[in-house]
Amino acid sequence: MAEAQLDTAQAERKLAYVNAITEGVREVLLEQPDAFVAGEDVAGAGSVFGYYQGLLEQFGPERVIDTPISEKGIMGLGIGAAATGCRPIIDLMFMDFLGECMDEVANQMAKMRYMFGGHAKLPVTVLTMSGAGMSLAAQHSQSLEAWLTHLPGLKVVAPATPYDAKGLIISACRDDNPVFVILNKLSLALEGPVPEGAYEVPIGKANVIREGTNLTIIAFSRMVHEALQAADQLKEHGIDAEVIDLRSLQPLDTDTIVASVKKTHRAMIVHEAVRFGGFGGELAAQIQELAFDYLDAPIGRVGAPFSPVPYSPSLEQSYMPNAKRIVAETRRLIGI
Amino acid sequence: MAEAQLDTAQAERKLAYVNAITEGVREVLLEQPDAFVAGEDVAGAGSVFGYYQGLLEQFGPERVIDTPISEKGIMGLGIGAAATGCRPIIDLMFMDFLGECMDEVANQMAKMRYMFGGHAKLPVTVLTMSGAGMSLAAQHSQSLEAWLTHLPGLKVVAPATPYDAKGLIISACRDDNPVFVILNKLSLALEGPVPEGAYEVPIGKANVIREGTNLTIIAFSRMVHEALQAADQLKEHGIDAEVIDLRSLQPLDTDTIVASVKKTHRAMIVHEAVRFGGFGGELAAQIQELAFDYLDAPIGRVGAPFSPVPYSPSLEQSYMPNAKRIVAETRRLIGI
Amino acid sequence: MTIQATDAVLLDMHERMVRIRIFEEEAGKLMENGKVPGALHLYVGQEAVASGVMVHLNDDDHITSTHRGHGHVVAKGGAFKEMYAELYGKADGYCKGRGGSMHICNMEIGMLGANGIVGGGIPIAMGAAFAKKYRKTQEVAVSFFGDGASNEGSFHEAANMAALYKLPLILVCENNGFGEYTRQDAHQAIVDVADRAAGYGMPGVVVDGMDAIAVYEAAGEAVARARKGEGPTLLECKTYRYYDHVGVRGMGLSYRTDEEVEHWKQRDPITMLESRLVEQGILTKRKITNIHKRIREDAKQAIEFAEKSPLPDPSELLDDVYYVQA
Amino acid sequence: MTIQATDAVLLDMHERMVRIRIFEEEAGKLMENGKVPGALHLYVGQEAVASGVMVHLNDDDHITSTHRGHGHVVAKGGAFKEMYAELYGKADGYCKGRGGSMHICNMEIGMLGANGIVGGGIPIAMGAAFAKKYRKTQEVAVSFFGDGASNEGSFHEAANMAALYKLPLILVCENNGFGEYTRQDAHQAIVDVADRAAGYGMPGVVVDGMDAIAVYEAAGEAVARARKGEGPTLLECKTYRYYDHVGVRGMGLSYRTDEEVEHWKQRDPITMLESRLVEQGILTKRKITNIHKRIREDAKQAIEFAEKSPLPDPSELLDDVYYVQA
Ligand SMILES: Cc1ncc(C[n+]2csc(CCOP(=O)(O)OP(=O)(O)O)c2C)c(N)n1
Ligand SMILES: Cc1ncc(C[n+]2csc(CCOP(=O)(O)OP(=O)(O)O)c2C)c(N)n1
Ligand SMILES: [Mg+2]
Ligand SMILES: [Mg+2]
Repeated sequence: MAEAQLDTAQAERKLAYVNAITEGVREVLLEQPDAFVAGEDVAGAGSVFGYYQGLLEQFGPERVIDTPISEKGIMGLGIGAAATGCRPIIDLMFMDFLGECMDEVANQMAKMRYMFGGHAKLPVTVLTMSGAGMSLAAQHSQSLEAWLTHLPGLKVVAPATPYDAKGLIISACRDDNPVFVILNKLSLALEGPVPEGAYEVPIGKANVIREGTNLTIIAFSRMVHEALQAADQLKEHGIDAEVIDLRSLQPLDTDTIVASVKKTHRAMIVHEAVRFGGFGGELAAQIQELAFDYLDAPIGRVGAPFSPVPYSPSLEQSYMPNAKRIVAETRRLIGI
Repeated sequence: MAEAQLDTAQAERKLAYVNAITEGVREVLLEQPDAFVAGEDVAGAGSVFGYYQGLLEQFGPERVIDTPISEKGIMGLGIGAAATGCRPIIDLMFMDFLGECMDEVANQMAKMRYMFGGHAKLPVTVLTMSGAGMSLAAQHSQSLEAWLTHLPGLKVVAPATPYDAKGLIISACRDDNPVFVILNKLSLALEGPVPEGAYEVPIGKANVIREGTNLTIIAFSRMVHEALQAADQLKEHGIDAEVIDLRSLQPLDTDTIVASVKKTHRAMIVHEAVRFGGFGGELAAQIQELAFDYLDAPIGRVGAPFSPVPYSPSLEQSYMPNAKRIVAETRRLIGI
Repeated sequence: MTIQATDAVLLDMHERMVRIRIFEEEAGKLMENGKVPGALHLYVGQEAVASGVMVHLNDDDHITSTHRGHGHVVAKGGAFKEMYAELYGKADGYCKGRGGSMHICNMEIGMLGANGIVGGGIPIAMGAAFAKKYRKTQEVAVSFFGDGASNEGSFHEAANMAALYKLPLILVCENNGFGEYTRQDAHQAIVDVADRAAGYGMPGVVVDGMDAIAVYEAAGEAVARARKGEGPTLLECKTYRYYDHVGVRGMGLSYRTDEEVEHWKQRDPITMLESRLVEQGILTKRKITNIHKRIREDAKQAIEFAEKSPLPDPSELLDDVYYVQA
Repeated sequence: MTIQATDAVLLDMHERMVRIRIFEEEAGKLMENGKVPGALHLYVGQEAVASGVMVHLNDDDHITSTHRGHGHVVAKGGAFKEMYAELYGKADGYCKGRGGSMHICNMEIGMLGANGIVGGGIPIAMGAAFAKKYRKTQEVAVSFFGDGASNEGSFHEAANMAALYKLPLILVCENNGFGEYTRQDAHQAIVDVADRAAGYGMPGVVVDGMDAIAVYEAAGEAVARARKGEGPTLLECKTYRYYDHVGVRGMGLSYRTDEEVEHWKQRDPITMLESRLVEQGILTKRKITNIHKRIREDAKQAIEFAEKSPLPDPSELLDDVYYVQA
């Protein structure tokens, strides 16, 4: 069912995001004998988030592998094995741990093919968990996609729904390039339709999930749901917002974004990461360049304020972007 | 001579960028007994770039310390020593090696004060070398400031001139926060006026180094000189460009940038880093938001294309942003 | 030439151990009852390690800790009130509610912070030890970390540098047999983490981490060595955590047997020390009961304090990102 | 139960060593004459290591290398033409001019790349070894790295994992006494890097890296062990680089004495092997001269090839960032 154009509406069965991840990985392990999962507590525990549970039993310890707490080693394992014929699925438990293996990611994984003049192929997929909201504080709550999207050689996707989580994992693992699949911890229990069997969600295609006429809200990962809520609320203020779920950050579906903004004349970008220096800057820069004459208002950006993620619920709640802030920021920028 | 408002024109003496770095560090070691320099080959060799030469002889091996090749260890040394009363100057030989110590930088150094509720002070300065142009290929030529500017808790400066190199190093080392001083390897031989003795270049203040009326070029580090050349060339096309040398990326002197763009109505951002996901995105996003009604053309961005830095001179030359590309991109955007 | 624990030291260690035990039991209850947010990694079972090491330290000796950090804070002299308040995410917490369980710290007593990054504290402690040598003090730094952390590059780099510079650092590996749910033999092919010491050129010592006196003696030698300028020691303490990796019952995985847990509880560090104290006539059973009662009461009051402490005001969200000159 | 080097093996090693020596001498000249850009880290002096290990390997055995990688590429069977072309940054280079000296590779002969990051190749070789075991082959992976690299976290993490999973990996530490300009005793407090092996649960072996036969024997055991599924070995080869850290004369620093260099040259690996070959009647002096001449001629022709090869076309700048399905 490669490149299936399954209509989400068709899929009757509902599944939680966490289980959609499991299914995606299971499909890959079923179809690709050279694929295996390696990471900290992925086998016996089935990941601390539970999304590999059952895979050890189904595929055995040779294909679902617990590793030491050695992120450089784990990432190196993925790179070396991918360069020599395997298709590793590497689990980086929390995205916050990227710092521990950023050399392997940035200087080896992303660049190897290019530095080698095209004489290497690296079909490695990294699954990692981002996001705040569980009082896990500054070192277990970050959204660091901006580090990755700045790295030629990597692909980066960030599913917002169970459907996309499964489909993007399958696409990522079938891709012959390194792909980061950024998951979101507050979304784990989120339910949505998920077809059985293998299907792909194309990497590089954004999804217009709500049509609208006079504002484009661009979001990804969990912020998509906040954007949808904001769109509902904005209706009361006479704003009919289109919502784009990017799904893929690299490659970026600039065409879909620009076409929408040319139609709506306004854009609001939302991500959970710190606003300053975040991926939203790239989006805003591209939009203003490519749709300059169409813009009726400055492009807005909603992101986290410029601080580490705080622990206390009272602070964390006011730290995280949400529908309310999207609405407020939209109203401020548009002046209504 | 704190916060000296030394006029660069006053300073007769010329010094190369590499020697200005040495002088900056020397002044700090002279004035601060708790300051020391630690890094790979900083003592015996005086750095592979030569900018610590003479310091070992002057200050002895207790204050100029060669370390093992252990970037995590070195950064940890800086953090731990800073938190307990020293004022370390840490040398990270190539900025490309950030990946080896990104956890220490992002999760410890940047966040410690905040996570500890303000009960820690980290007066640590990191000197590191960025930039391409010497055929050092993908792992020794990068400009990765965008990883750092996205991290609340860090300050980030990038001097373009010998004067600023010395002054910003002194300001950085007197600051009680972690500061990254991003140096540039192609600039090492660049000469410019440098006063004797200690002086500060304020962190967070941009420098309007060329006044102009109908375009603002915003650059930092070596690209400032390309921007100046471009400004000269643009004159022939009827464009009178103002050039801003940011000097400090975090904190960012938004006021100076926005005031200039409101005056010139056009902006062109230049950095050596990969354009996609680079710091230019943040700049463009802020400018279009804060000067929306003043813009007569889309904000342009010149940066490196989306690939690792290539080795071959023929490729590297066409990879690196330069005056010619700034001119071409300006003309394309403005339509002249 | 072992350092003998005096009666006063035994009492001191006992006090610290009971304080840790009670702090953690109450913290576990708070978590189970949904009173505190986030993730707590409880130290129960490992009390002898923190206490046996910490009795050798002064406030100007620095330690770094781990995600399982409460025990180290308590043993270093942390106050229940500010600790519970921090777990609650309250304004009176040690970190004003910004850090929580995994970042709890107290610079005044030389507690350089728990750390959410496995191995993250080790290079920092090495840096603190470097500063101590640089400033020509007699102070030492101690880094606590787990068996799992000994596989991180940060351990390796910091250990090598500590040995190279002969820093006053004690690397205390609390080998509780697991990194999360992964048993030691599934994360390293060695039995004694202390075997790694030789590869750096420092002594490696294995000690029974359930026996406070054994820890005290071994740590005493390591600390003395460090104070004398003779360099670092890797001290491995074999121990066990009674509760799950996170919280009390955690994810409910069956990665170890009840028998195994019971087996270790037979050698409970507090019970063992108390037997010794009674045997030697240093304490009576009744006095021991009173100590527990007093500390339980402390905890109760501290929890009340934490309950009443206000949540941090969102207007302060951006404070303390940077140091700002007053 | 050492593996004895046959005459054919001795000749093979000799050929590889002379090829490395001549390749590097010519490369050094090119750099001094400004013919090639960037930074070359020459391997001269260390030839016995690459050659003594590589004679045990087949094309499907993988190696990773370092910034000082030419010797490994040559010994693994790399062609002078494509190698010089790469140093020139030409289109016919192994990496089409994109990688240069520090990233030279050849996947067809199992050469997984030089690496500009010190220690960067070690986890990658471990990953290759993992794949070999996963695919149930008899192949091995070898990672070459320096004494300086043994202080990087990447060494530690990869070594631990290799031992844990009993991977067919040989960790070859070429201890040339320096990391750049820093002497070994200024970067680690140990003399033998091999002492680190015990801390991972693998054998550590020290061998005279100037003696090709000694390297051959020790590597043979390590490779045999790996092929039999008995796990990794840390093989430390004591060696020396004749030229500066970078290029021939480098920065002109006085970090070592001429006497020291001369002392090592007394035990030149090629001279020593050639004496042996002559003694044993395997080669005559004249044949040796001819071998050198032939290889020098090869180098000359390859350099001409590289000179003539076109520079890569800037229009290809963005090719190969990603794999694109044909
Ligand atoms: C760099 C990093 N990797 C992984 C984790 C997730 N994690 C938290 S605790 C833990 C286990 C640590 O084991 P150990 O060091 O033995 O300490 P213990 O929990 O047994 O006290 C892991 C893997 C982390 N916090 N940081
Ligand atoms: C991560 C990293 N840190 C530092 C460097 C700079 N550097 C290049 S070679 C080198 C010395 C390496 O020493 P060693 O591993 O002993 O290899 P040798 O040069 O002696 O062959 C250093 C520090 C680097 N390339 N990568
Ligand atoms: Mg443990
Ligand atoms: Mg060396």
